[in-house]
Amino acid sequence: MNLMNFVYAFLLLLAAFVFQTTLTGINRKVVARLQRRRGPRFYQQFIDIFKALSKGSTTHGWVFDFGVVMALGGIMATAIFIPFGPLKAVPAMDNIFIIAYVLAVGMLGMAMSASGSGNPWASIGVSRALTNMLAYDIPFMMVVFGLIFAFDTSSLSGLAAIQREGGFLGWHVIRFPLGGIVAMISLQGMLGKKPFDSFIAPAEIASGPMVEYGGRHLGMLFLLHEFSTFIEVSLIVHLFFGGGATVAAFLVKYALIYTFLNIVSNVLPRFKIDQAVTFFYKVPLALAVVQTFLIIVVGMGVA
Amino acid sequence: MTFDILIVLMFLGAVTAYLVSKADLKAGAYATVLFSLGALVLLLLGRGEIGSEFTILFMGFEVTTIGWYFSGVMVLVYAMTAFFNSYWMDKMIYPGSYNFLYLFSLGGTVGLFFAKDLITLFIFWEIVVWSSTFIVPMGKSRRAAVVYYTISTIGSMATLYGIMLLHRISGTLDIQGAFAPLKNDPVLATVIFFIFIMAGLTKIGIFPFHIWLPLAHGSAPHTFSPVLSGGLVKMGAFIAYMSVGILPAYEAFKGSLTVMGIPIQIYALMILGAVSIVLGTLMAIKQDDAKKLIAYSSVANGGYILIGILLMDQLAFAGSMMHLFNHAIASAAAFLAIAVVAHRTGTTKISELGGMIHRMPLTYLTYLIAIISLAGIPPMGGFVSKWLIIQGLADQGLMFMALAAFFGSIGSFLYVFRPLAAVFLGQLAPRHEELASAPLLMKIPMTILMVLILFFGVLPGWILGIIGQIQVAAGIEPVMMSGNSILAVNGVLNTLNVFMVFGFGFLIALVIFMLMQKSRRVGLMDTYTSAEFIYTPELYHYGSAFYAPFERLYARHPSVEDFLMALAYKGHEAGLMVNALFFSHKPGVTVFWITVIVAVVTLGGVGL
Amino acid sequence: MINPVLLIAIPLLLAFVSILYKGYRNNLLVFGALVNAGLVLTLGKGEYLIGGFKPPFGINLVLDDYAFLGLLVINGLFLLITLMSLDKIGENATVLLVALAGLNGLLLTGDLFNLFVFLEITAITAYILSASSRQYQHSFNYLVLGTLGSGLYLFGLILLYAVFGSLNMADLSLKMATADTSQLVIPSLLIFIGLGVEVKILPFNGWVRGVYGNSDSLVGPLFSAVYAGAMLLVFGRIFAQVIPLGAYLKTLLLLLGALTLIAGELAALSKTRIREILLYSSIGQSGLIVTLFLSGLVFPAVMQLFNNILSKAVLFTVAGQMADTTGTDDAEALQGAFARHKLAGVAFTIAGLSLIGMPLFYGFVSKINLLFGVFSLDNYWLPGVILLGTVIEGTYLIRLLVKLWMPGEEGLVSHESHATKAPLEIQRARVMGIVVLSAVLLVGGLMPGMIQNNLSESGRLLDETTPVYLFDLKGGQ
Amino acid sequence: MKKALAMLLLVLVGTLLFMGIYAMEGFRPYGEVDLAQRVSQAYIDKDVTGENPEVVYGISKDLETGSANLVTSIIVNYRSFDTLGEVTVLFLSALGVSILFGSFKGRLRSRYQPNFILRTGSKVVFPLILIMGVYIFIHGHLSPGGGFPGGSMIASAILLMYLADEAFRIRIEGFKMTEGIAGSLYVLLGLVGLTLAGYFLSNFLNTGTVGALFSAGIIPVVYVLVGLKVGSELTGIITDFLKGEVE
Amino acid sequence: MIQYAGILLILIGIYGLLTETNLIKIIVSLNVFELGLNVFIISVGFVREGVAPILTSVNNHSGLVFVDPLPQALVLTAIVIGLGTTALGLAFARRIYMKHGTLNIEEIGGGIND
Repeated sequence: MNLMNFVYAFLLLLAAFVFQTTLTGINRKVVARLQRRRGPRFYQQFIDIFKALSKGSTTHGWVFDFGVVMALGGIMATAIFIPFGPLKAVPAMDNIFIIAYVLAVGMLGMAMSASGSGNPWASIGVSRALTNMLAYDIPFMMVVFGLIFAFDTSSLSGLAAIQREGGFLGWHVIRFPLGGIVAMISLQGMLGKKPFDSFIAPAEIASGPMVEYGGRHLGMLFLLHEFSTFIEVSLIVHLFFGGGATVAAFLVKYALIYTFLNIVSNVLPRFKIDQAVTFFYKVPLALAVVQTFLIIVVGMGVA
Repeated sequence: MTFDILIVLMFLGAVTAYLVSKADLKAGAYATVLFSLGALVLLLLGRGEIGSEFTILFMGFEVTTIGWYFSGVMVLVYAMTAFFNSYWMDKMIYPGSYNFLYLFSLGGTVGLFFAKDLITLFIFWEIVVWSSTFIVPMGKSRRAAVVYYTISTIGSMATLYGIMLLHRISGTLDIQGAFAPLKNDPVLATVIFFIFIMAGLTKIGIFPFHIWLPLAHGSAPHTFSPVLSGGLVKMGAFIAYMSVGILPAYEAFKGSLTVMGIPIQIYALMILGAVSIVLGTLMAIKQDDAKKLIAYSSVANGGYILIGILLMDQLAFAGSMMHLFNHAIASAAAFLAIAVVAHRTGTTKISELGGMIHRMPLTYLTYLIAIISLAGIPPMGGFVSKWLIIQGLADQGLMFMALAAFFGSIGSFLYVFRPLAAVFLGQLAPRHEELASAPLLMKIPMTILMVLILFFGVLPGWILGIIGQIQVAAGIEPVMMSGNSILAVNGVLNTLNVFMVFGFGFLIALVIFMLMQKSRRVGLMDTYTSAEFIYTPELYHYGSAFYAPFERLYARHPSVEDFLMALAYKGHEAGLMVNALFFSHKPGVTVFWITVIVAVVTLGGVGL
Repeated sequence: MINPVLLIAIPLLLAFVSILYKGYRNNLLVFGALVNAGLVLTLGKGEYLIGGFKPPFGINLVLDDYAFLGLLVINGLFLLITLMSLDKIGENATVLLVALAGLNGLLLTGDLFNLFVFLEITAITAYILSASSRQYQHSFNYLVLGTLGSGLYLFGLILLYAVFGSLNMADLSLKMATADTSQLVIPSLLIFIGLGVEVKILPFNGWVRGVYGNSDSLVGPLFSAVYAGAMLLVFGRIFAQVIPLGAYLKTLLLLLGALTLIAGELAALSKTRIREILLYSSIGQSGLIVTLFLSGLVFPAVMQLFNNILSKAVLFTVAGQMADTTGTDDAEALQGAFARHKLAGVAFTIAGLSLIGMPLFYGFVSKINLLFGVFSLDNYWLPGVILLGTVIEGTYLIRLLVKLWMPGEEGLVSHESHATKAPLEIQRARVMGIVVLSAVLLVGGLMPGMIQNNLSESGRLLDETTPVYLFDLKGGQ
Repeated sequence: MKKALAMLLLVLVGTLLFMGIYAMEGFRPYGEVDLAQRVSQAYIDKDVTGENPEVVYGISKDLETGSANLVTSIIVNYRSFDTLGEVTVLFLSALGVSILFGSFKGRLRSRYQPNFILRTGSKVVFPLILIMGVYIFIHGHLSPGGGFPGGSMIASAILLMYLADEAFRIRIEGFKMTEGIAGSLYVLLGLVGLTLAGYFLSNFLNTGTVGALFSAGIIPVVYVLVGLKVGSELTGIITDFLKGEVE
Repeated sequence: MIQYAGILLILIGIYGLLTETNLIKIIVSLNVFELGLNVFIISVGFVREGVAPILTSVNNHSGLVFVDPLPQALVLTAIVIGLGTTALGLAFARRIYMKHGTLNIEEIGGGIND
């Protein structure tokens, strides 16, 4: 780790931010079209973020501020670990378990800050968010566990490279279709999109964790949201869709998957949180266990 | 020479602390601090004497690396917790005896880890059991002490049976020699393995022996819960290590049926470990008492430690050994933080508290760092050890263990966050507005523990070095380090880099935060209330039934506790039956039994 | 070389004299106990004839190490208990003097019929002492069962005489050793039942609950320690050294012993009154010791016996004192009783822990030894039963100790204000006595060698055929 | 029901005991006992300590025990220790009864008045019974009987007096004293033996000629003591039992 | 068949102990038991055509066939001991009667403190 790594990391962060925010803007338009609206301009998301950042706000004590900084910092640190296509800011640190756990720092900061506001809506939102996490993460981790066992590496780029050796058919989503399905469903949960968005349900619990935020706090949360989306979608691209030999390939795959999920999300209703847990433990977890069993015991799909 | 002084000093210290307490209670409590710190210093000084042997009275001792490591963990927890003792002197029913038993049990634990023969091991084991048994009821529950004692004794008696059986087979009690004949006798080795490890299972609190942890940890005096959870539970890990490492189980079970390359005997226990993880997590999520919550988290973490030790490999074993240390200091720190809250407010019920961060920020920070480590989030120590364990599991392909481990890991986010949100964050009740922050003497150990948790999360090299030596001594491949990187089969972890990247991200976020417009500070009640007017902070605090929708999913779970209680009641009933059948003031009853016995015996005897 | 018959003759003489000088009977009792305790230390081992007729024709007293140790402990305990509870003796001084003679006779005699006589003497003193609780139905029950038991003993004895033509233990054991064991089944069983009534083997011990459960601070320790100790030693003498048991009977009787152990401990578990808990614990311990004797493990059995009676003397003294001064011995009503009686509490705790077999106390030494012993017989179920018993015993004793030390409702921090208001008093003499006893238990645990060497000597002398398991940590054997 | 069950059980036990006892090979059938197999032959021959020629009534002298009554020789000489114990049992029993009734006053009233014959006859018979009792325990070594029957007779004389006279009272202290002194003397006699001959209760006096009144060493002495003791003890028991129910 | 009678008496005594509820009858049963035992003991010492073990001017030398004197001595002791316990047992019975007003054991409380 030298200074150049950090410069590189900063640039990658910037790129990720620009890309994901643009994509979000585009998707707002896509969704609008689906709903027979015109929708905002594709750069509207940038305007929203910067506007929020520039406004004044209220705070509820130091942990409210500290939590936001910790959340954004943690998420950005995680984003640095994610390979941007073939590009990596920090060598040999794209270990999936590291990413999974570093991601939690940001989540914890966010939750802490929200609870620190003293608003019960926020706490309810956090409690749902954590429950949701317990639901989607287990099936996902199980599938990942199978992959690691099969290919003896827990490096994202390593796993992606292995897929690319077999061309399109080598993608894990093809070789391990059950795992692919599980991963896509889990990703939906991670992104907090319908049907798994009960923790921010705006009409029900006043946007849950976000209820007390405004101004720079809210702007930072927007940033956080973009980065965490970037992390989560990239994970799936690397794990199941062959990553990216070039930055362009990576971004295309990324954009397609994200848009697909967004569209799916918009045609679905919302699960109650306990329904979400039950669903994840009934279907995806079972699929994940079957998939992992096939990988570990039968060796199916492993070259 | 250092270690015999150490052990003797602890027992003398116990007496000294008692006598000093008779003169002045506070001074007695300070004596416990001095003696336990002295023990820590002696341990560190004696590092070079590993391998030496000595005897005290009729007991033989040998200093091994693993013993040194374990006792280091134990003494550290005792020493840190001792700082708290003086604040509870006026609340204890027998403060002098508390100080006495505190150091006495410390002496017991230290002696235990250095035992050279099995009887010495057992002697110190039981010393710890009974001395801690008498501390627990000074807290909130007498029943807890009895349950604790009974479950511990079931374990230690089984182990004693194992010790005696070993002696019968091998003719020696020496730890190294006693297990020797088992290598070539898988059946016997299986029997010994299961019997001998019982004390370990009960002490770690592995399912179905976990029921004593929430009871005892939850209701012990606040200054002893950290020791129970952080320290004494680890004694069980030592026994578990002996059963796998010294037996050596893998060699003895070579011919056994295997599951994923693990002999079925060991796999069976790993399943228990996995059940403990899931069960501990689920139960911790629904607790309303912060101490019980941490106690159940100890159950879950005990599961990790057991699985890691049972694997006896390069990664998971190292992870487990390190987790032992990490969990010890993290759970001690968490309990200490709760102890501060209890000291100031008099309760540990989550639903009765809230907003403590505004009154005791350092305590909050201690708790935060402790639970981050407990949940295994970087950059704390707990992350390194959990990462190692999961890497080890992935290496072996133990998917169900991994499933439990993931569940425990994610589940821990839920339960560690709950006290954080409901005790430290949220609304501060008006009755708590005048609370003072933690006294100075309490701040010292909390700060030390915080620094240690963070330090070993960023630079785990020193500890992993010791663990490497332990692994070499146990005959397995040591965990590999290169610079600050831990090299696992499936990946590399450079904790320093993680920390630096994390710092970098934090810095950027901080810069963004600082650059933007300043915020206006408003009160906690000045929030969005859906247009309601609310004036009671207590009611405006989300503290009870935190995960209600999730808890509902397993509200009607079957409970092994109910089963064990039913079993205990059956014993009670059997006792009453004995009483009713045989004991009467009427001679006829006994005459009847005499006649029956004569009939039964002669019936068989006449024919012979 | 003092003739051990003096241990019987002197208290007996003093007993006869004491009815002539009623005012001095307590002094005579103390004098007798002191003289006996002193005499024990000067005894010379060997065989002593009564009337000058050589056995098997005359009666002889056998003073081997086994008897010597028994005499030492029994006389010592008797003295201590008498001194502790002088205020409770009242009219019973003469009875106690006779009891002392009877107990010594039990331990010394080498003749089966003479043993019967001493058994009856001791039993009758026990009936009379048990009546001091004024619960006569229990004394009556004890009397009927005791008499029936001794009757059965006599029945068995006469069968042995009919077959082997002798009453002398040594002579009989020689003759029986070569005899076909199947014809010994009935006599051995009858003798077992006879002694079983006194040593509290399970189905024969219906009297124990009423008698021990109403005992005061004199009778309780006396019965549970002195009487029980002597009776068990006699049992050991007969069944480990005189009568050889066939495999069939041995198995059944071992099962009965194990049943007594577990059933006694379970019954204790279900009780809340201290004396009841302790009496069932005594039953359990008797089962254990009997089992050991039947297995031929004389030395561990004696160790465990001493541990049991020393502990029980302490426990029953305190429990009796509680009942005497407060009118109840319910643990619930007496919670936190030791908060005001710390020294007595510590002695009680040490005795309790020693009884469980916790390290640092003598009980641990004996437990380890007996386990070594049982394992050496390649018996693998018995240690399991013994350890199960230990678990149960530990549970209720710890429950009791916790209750007596730490008052408080569940959910509240233990505090002295919850302690019992019962007017509990423990006299200084008793406190001193139990402190001495518990100190013995502590020293025995810390320096097992001291007591061990003496004990093992006796173990070796007892029966050359059974190997003696020394308490040696570095490798056993 | 209970009785039937008890009966059934006892029939079973009885059968098993019968079978068991008579299956013991060493257990000789009734009357077919060989005394040479037992220690008893030595008692008959009085040759426990040494080889004796045949003992002849009125001629043999200075034997190890001089009692013509072989049972007495066993009771008071060979197994005298048992007898000491036996006396102690009786002593204890009297003591126990007196402890139980010690605090009672008055006399138990009988429902029937003693009639004339009883009242008068008892006065005549009383000394005769006493003399008979004394005779029996003095001749214990020669003829059937001894200290116990003799003592019982003495006590029965007292009982007779109790029955005959409602106002009859004895001075219990005197009997207690007799009891204590006799008991002490018995033990002291044993201790004298220990001092003189080295054995407790040894027959240290000259045993004389078998069949003579003044023979058998200490046997008559012991029997006199036993007789007095038993007599006074049983008297004590009777007296205590007849005490009224007023505490 | 005195010997059989002895065993039978023993059994009858035990039967009484099993079934009787009256304290006095229990003691009587105990005495029957002891009596049976004594009879049995005596019978063990019987020698066919043996004479009573007393040297008299008629049976004047030890060479004769005597019955076994030892059981007779033992029985004497046993009788006296039986007498002692019976006396004590009756005393207890009287005490119980005074306290509870009944001799029926079923009507007497068996609890420890009553």
